[in-house]
Amino acid sequence: MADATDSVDTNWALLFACWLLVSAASLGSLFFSEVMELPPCTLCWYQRIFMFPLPILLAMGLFPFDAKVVRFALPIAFLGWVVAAYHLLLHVGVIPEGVSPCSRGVSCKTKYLDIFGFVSIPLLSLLAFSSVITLLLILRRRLA
Amino acid sequence: MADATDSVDTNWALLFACWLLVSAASLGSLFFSEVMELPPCTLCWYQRIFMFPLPILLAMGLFPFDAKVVRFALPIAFLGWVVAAYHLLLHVGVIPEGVSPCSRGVSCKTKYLDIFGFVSIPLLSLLAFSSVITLLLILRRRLA
Amino acid sequence: MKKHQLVIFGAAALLIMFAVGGYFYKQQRSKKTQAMAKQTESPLSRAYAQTLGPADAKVVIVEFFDPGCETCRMFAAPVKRLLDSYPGKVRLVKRYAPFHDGADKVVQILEAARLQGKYWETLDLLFEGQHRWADHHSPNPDMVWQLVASLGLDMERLRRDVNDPKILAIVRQDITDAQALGVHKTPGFFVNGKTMSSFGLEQLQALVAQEVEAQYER
Amino acid sequence: MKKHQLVIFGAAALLIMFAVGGYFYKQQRSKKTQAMAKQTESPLSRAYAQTLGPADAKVVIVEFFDPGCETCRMFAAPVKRLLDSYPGKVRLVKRYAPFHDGADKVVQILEAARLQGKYWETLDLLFEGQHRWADHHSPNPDMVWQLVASLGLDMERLRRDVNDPKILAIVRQDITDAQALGVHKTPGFFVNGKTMSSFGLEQLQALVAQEVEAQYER
Repeated sequence: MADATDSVDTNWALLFACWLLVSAASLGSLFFSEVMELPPCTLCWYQRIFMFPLPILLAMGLFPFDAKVVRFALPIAFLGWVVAAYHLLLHVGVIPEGVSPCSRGVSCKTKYLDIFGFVSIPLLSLLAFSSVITLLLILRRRLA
Repeated sequence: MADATDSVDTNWALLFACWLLVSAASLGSLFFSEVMELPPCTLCWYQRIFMFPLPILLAMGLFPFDAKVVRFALPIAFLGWVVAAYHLLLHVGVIPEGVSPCSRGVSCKTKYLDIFGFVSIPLLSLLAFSSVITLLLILRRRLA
Repeated sequence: MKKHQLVIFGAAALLIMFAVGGYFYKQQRSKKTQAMAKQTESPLSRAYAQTLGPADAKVVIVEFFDPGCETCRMFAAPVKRLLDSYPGKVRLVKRYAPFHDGADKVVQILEAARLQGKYWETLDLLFEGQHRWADHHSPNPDMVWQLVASLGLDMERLRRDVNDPKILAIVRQDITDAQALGVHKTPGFFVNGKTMSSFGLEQLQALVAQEVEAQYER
Repeated sequence: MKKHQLVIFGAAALLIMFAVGGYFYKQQRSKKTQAMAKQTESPLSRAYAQTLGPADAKVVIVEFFDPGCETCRMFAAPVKRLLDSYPGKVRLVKRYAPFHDGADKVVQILEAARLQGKYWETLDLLFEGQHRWADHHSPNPDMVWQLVASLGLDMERLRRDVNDPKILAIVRQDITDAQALGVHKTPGFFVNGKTMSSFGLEQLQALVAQEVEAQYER
């Protein structure tokens, strides 16, 4: 190709993979709430807070390719990972139930999805955040 | 000051003002939900999705100062503005009620706050998003 | 492949997966409810429910509604007109999904009024005065009592009947059925067990027209 | 001033404003509830409520609870022990905030059992079997009937009493009062109208100890 800036190199491909991942995770979350009509609990919303801005952020870093986006996206993804990990621990019962009062609305312990007996929504969320953080860290090391 | 990178110039001050604004808006939102215990409606959550990541994002742009952050923050703030504007129109009744089905949980038309008869939560949100967009646009022009 | 093509292709692939997944999910759910609509007793068909229109109509609209829901109020008149436009062919079944706080008590009053043969008058009145008793902040079933007093009902009997175990059982069964059918919003419509692709009066009219054609004109 | 000092100062200022604002807001609310606690009839004090402990106790714990709430179950025994540790000085008032779906029906059963003098036995049993009837997905009041059958209650009378207008009025009033008092989570405690700074058993114990000291030892 004559135009070097429009040909795909490995770094761009990594960031693109990252973008695909967070876009898929965001759409998956919307699928649960809008198509399957499962009401999101408060912890789900906090995970959405740290997931939904990522497709926009990473898209901005793809055109033109800008390595700076990794630095801006990492802390957001990391906070999402923390919330997802907490949610999963609460879900499987590692964090003892009942330390917090019961409130109206959707309980964060409600198990909506259950594939093969262990795949739950918080687990999917934690996997998504872990993957995006891994990809971003690989990218950061390559660019350093 | 001997260390030039640690002295405050106008651009940095503008970005800092921006950061203060989004941090105050985020804490204000948390005050409504955690201290006053007003349950957030779905549209409130979507506004939080586009507000809560901004303090983190802008803080990353303050140390070291990085003009790139403006480009990354603007689309997120803009989407938040759109949601806030929609919420306000719904709230004051410009968008006719009843076009959407009633659902369980908090109605987005519920008026919790009412200062001087017109200051509502969606209005505060729209003001916050408008101000941050204005500041970011000023900063972008100065840096162009 | 160029960068922007890759991104457009990726976004399109994700959106198509979302749409196709959603289509199949709703398709699957619709199959279940269509099967239910053919049974005489199922979450979708309960013998106890109030109906409007001839029993032999081949098109049955099941409506899950909440007397405190504004959108339900707005759908009441157009749905009745819809029945009139296909005389003898469409039947309406009223079911309850009282999601608003206190709405279940209002449903009990409505069912008690039904025992005195004033279901539709009471429902019309409830919708008419909805803005007064069904404020989202503080639903007020007591105000409903003042409202229905004007209907010429035997109020003493009404007050006794609202807590009739049969009426409580109806409300409980309807709520359970709504949950089983995935009705999370009101009004929730099923036309011969089929649901609308998206929510709206026009979509409902189109679905009814389609079902009338399928049942009567082929 | 250097950049990082400015940011630290800004963050600190915002957080202090948040904390001070929160403090004054809660302070304001606490003043209102403390005034209510001194009245004989207010959202905080209702003559109809079930109590435990002597009527002349100067420290009154008002607990808003939901029989379907796990945390309420976990607080039941420790709160009773708390009463025992200050004999004659503390009284417990049980109020309802049935936020879980179907929990209001369970409250009605509990109040009906109270008419037969078996309030505490029924409550203990309800908490014991909570995991069976109060699943978040599908709360099952019918299973509660099977559960309470073992208590030796007059079941026929119980079935009649659950729909007693007086019981319905109690449940309605408690829900209204909980809303007025800003109880959005259960259990919600007020000790002589004062609330805990943060939620927890230790905080409750500390608050009770403080009130006992204030009322009896000065």
